[in-house]
Amino acid sequence: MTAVGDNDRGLEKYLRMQRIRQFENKAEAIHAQGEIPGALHTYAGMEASGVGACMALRDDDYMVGNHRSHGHPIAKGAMLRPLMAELLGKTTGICKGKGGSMHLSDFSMGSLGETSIVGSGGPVAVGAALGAQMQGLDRVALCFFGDGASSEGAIHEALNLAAVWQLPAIFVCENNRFGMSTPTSAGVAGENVADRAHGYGIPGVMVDGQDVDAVEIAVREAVDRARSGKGPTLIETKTYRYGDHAVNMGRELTPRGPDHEDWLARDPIVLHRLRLLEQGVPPAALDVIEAQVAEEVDDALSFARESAYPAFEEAFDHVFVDRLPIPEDVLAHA
Amino acid sequence: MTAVGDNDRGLEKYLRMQRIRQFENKAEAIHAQGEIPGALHTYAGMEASGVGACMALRDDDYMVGNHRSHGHPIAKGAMLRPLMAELLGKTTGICKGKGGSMHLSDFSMGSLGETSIVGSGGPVAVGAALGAQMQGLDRVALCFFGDGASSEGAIHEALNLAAVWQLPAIFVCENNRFGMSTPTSAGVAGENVADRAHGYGIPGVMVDGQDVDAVEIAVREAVDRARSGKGPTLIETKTYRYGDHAVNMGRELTPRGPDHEDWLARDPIVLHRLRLLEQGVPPAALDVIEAQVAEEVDDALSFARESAYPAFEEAFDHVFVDRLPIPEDVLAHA
Amino acid sequence: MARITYLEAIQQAQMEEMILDSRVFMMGEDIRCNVFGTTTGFLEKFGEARIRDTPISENGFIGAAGGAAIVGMRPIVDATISSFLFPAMDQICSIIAKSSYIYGGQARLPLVIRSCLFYGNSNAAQHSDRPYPMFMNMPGLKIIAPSNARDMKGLLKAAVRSDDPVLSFEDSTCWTNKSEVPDDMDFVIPLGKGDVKREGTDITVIGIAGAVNIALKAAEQLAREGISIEVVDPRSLVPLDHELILRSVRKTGRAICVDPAHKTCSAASEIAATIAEYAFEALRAPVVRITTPDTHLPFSPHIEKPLYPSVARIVDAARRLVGAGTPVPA
Amino acid sequence: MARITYLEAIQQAQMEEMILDSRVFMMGEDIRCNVFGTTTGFLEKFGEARIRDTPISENGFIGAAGGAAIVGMRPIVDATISSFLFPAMDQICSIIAKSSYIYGGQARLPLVIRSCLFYGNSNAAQHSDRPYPMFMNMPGLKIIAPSNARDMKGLLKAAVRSDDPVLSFEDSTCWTNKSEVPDDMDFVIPLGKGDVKREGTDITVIGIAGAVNIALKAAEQLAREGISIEVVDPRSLVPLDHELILRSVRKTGRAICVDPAHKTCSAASEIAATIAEYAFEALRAPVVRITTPDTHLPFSPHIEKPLYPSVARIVDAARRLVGAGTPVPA
Ligand SMILES: Cc1ncc(C[n+]2csc(CCOP(=O)(O)OP(=O)(O)O)c2C)c(N)n1
Ligand SMILES: Cc1ncc(C[n+]2csc(CCOP(=O)(O)OP(=O)(O)O)c2C)c(N)n1
Ligand SMILES: [Mg+2]
Ligand SMILES: [Mg+2]
Repeated sequence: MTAVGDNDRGLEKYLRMQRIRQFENKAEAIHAQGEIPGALHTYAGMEASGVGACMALRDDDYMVGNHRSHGHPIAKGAMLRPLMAELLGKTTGICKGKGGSMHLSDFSMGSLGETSIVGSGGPVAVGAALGAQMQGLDRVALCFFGDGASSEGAIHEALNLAAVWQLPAIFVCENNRFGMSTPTSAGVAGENVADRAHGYGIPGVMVDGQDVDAVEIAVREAVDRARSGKGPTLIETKTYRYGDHAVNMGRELTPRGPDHEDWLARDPIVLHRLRLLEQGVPPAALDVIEAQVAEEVDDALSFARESAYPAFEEAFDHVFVDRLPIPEDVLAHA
Repeated sequence: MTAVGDNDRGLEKYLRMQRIRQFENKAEAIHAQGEIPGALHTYAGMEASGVGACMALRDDDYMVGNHRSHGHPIAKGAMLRPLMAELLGKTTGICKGKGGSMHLSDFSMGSLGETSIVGSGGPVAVGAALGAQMQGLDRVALCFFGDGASSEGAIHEALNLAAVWQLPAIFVCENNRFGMSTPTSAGVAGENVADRAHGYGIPGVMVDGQDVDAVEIAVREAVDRARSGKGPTLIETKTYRYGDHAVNMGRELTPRGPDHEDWLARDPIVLHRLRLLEQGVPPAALDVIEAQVAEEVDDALSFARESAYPAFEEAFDHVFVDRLPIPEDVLAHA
Repeated sequence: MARITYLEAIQQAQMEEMILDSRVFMMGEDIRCNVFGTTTGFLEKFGEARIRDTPISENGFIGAAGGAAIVGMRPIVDATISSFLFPAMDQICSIIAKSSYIYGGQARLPLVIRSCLFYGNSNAAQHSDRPYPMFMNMPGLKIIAPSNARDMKGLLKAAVRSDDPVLSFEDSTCWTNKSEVPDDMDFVIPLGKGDVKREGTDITVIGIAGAVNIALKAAEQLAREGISIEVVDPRSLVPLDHELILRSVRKTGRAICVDPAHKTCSAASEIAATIAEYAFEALRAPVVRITTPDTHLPFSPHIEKPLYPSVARIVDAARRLVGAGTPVPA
Repeated sequence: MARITYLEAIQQAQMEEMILDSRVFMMGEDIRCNVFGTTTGFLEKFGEARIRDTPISENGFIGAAGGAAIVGMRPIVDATISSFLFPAMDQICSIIAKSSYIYGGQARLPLVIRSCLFYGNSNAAQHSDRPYPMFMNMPGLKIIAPSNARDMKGLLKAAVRSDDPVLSFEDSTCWTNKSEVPDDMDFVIPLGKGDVKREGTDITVIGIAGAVNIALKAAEQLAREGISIEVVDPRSLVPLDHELILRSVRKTGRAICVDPAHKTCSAASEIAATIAEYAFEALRAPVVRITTPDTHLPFSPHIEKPLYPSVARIVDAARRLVGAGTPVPA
């Protein structure tokens, strides 16, 4: 594996963060115009957390995420077309139009679900880590969850289980300072979520979630531990979400604190760009990436727009492996 | 409040521990003969944990317990007749024959349920503490749970909630080294359950669970904190259960370790007796207590035996405040 | 009397009961910021102690509501979306439903757990559950599922005053619907009393929650074809007003049960079984269920929306039933 | 063929499938110590990796089974007593039932969640649940509830081989009952196929789980009175063998649904509704349900035992139905 500071990796991180940001900017705009149904929870401001973490993973490692689901698959390397098509509810979507914005999960990238029930990804990641261990594969499973989610029993049970069984699991708590309208301090007892690690006898690490390299380094250490059989790690990325809990809701739910401007000033993409420039990357290289991503996003949107909606019968697929029989009276009026 | 070492209190502790031990010895014997239906989970070996903790409570403080439910109410001061009658399934039982051995809960003693779903008492205790706080009462709520129960999400959520809201709650984890057949180390990650406290920003305390005075001192400190608005405490009583997970099962489930004899050698009642004698209590005073308790137990059993079984209609009481209508065909064959 | 929405009715019911009884308080995730509009003005009026934002711990805080109720409080829990009851299932089923019973009546648990049925708007399977039938199978829980603002207010107030635990399932398809609602602080609708929402003679259509409104539209359309529909709204699912349902079916001789829940073991199934068991002699045609089929709800609106009960499906079924019916025997 | 108990059948089914497929493994609380006797010899044979004792974290380890299944394992979870499924409800309903759907078929979840129906023996309300009807209302879960050793073995093996998640509800009243069971490693009974346990002409009695055996006893007794009972055992609750049930009712014209679950929204209700909807034309009498009433289960055996379906209740209902029946039309 190449070093964190390596130019190519630096550019790859920049690319993925740009993808997330531009993909979501586009999504937010067309959502405002009603082209995307349902709610849209954006990841803007948190790109370094997802990209830093996923860059520490191999392609065949597993990842589980949550309702704020756009960033994770892109961070893991997913292509944009099926993601955008999913947002538009098309049959070419990554979930064939069944999942939508809260569930952009690309299993071909090791993604095992972006689940919108808060905290529910924890046990799934534990199971994936267990599976990998039992199969003698040296894969790891990484679970993203929010500060708010840390209060769910499912996360506790997952941490305890992974620690008791010394599984190759990495728990990444993306502490973006709020769960919906609730400040972390009102939902989470104790100073830091990472402090919980001690009680399970596993390492707990805090990291600047706006610094993509720092996140990568922290997660890579955890990945190394996990891969070498030393068990799970709990990492807390201190980050911030720019958008409201979900966007285009008509009113703001999140009570911003006095630190709001400080957070905006530490934009993870700007910070990384500055670092790359410092490291001697020519600005043009970064501009090229941005332009390339803009094209990817446009292409993804065109693809999505041109794609068909699912046929009604598809609503009856995937409940079970065999398609369900379709009730006649329902079919008659579909 | 009088001091821990005070003679009267010392005798009261002895009395309550004797009550538990003798009550259960009797129960175990008649259970073996089929007089008590269902499973019987005994508390023998753990008497100092329950009695020490409850002696730090006021009569009007609340307490929630678990399936190992005989010790807690007796420790809190409950009388034996309704408890024994409950074991026999009589209508004079503390739960009118609805609860049985796993649910000996005497609400008149501040007991709010001995719940046999592992971990489920945590949220109830939190609610009682919340209620007390909102009502401006200075009551506290104490929750007994096992080492095994600490792995349940419910306990995590309860701890976090109590800590976020700074509620007058005391969590007493009775670590008796096993959950059914599973050694604590195989179910609970980390060295000690009490170590979990740090992650919630609350005090975590370990105490010798065979020393009734030590338990009382530790719990009293937590009670004082709670009562004065300083929030919850997590206390771990290191203790041991003598019986198998449940008694009279025909075979042993618990894999005893090399420390088994050491634990038996530190019987909490014997230890307390020795201390009282050292403190100058005449042996006769203790013998009187033992004899008195033996009478109480006999009396409770006679009472229970002479009591009636519930009328069939009672099966339809207490689902709701108003008795349910009884289906005719069921009544016809009852 | 004022014309208000279903959401406003919830707000009013809670506001009034909190004014009337200081033991009533609310808790839930993000209730202070009033996400759906049912706590407008509450924080200002009642303060932080009685309007409590909770951590995201449904099992924890719903169980805590149970504990608070046991010691004499009367909590209203806003669990927001019904799907979030699953994490709390243990406290609901093992503690809240059973504590009064298992301790022989020593405990009472006067609490209300509110949650909305958040289906029909591209929220995908994990947010679109309508799980009231599951809870109907668990004794010890009263259940309301009102279809309009007036019923919502009256039933929710009754729920808050009840000494039994009550689950309130609030159909989001009704949220903005308005009706005339009494201002009387003591206007309550007793739990367990259904309502005939429209009288008719040919077919009884029993609607659950928002399906009542679809049934009413279908009845309108069918009336123009000369088919007379009686629309019965049980309003409470537990207790269920068997008598009202059976009386209507005994009159019409035909029944259609319309329920947004999944078909298998739905409220519709329960009502159909009740009719087949206790009004059999009056039946002139099969008891039909119109429900959401046993598939999950997809995100894509084009395939989601046709899955729910619709006017067209009811109209079709009604025509079929009347056609199939043997002539009325006098 | 060998005569073995229901518990031995579970043991055999698991043993064989674990031998045949190295992806199959087991986890649960205290399974190594073999509390109920369904894992006799497993630890020795398969080792600690494949026979995993878990912490007491039902939501955690059942969800982990889901995760392991997604990555290609085939877990069998022993959740011991059905009441302990409540803490795991979220992982079962939100993840295990829905993941295949919500991700558009990218995931498969081949896993089995076993739990026993632990009623009838003074274990009180918190340990006596029979919650399969709740899960029947949640799409995405297959459900078996066998009534004898042969079915148990064949269905459990099919469940382990299924690529869909399956819940196995194991009736503790059947545990020690014996029947002849094939030794063939490939003996499976397909999910969704019911079985006529006894042929008859006057009344169809559909039994759920252990109620099948009660129905058979009642049939015996009724035969002596000249009433001929056909006993149908659906065996799988999802998918439910509608065809078999309807065929039988179309023959007999009468139906009694016997179910140890609580009445409201029970499997009995679902079957009764199905009959009233699709076999109405054949019905000659009300569709009767014999279930546990909607009360909790008390500890005291004297008041617990009469609450369950019994031979006497079936016999009474059958007599009533035949008396009430209009004469057979040819
Ligand atoms: C079990 C459950 N409870 C509540 C919700 C509603 N909800 C969705 S996101 C959210 C806040 C989550 O906060 P956090 O975990 O910090 O993630 P963030 O949104 O901040 O990224 C809530 C309460 C849910 N989806 N699932
Ligand atoms: C939710 C739940 N899961 C499993 C059980 C079965 N069970 C009863 S007691 C017990 C062990 C509990 O261990 P611990 O909490 O340490 O208490 P102890 O019995 O040791 O006092 C188990 C697994 C249960 N009653 N509830
Ligand atoms: Mg957050
Ligand atoms: Mg223990």
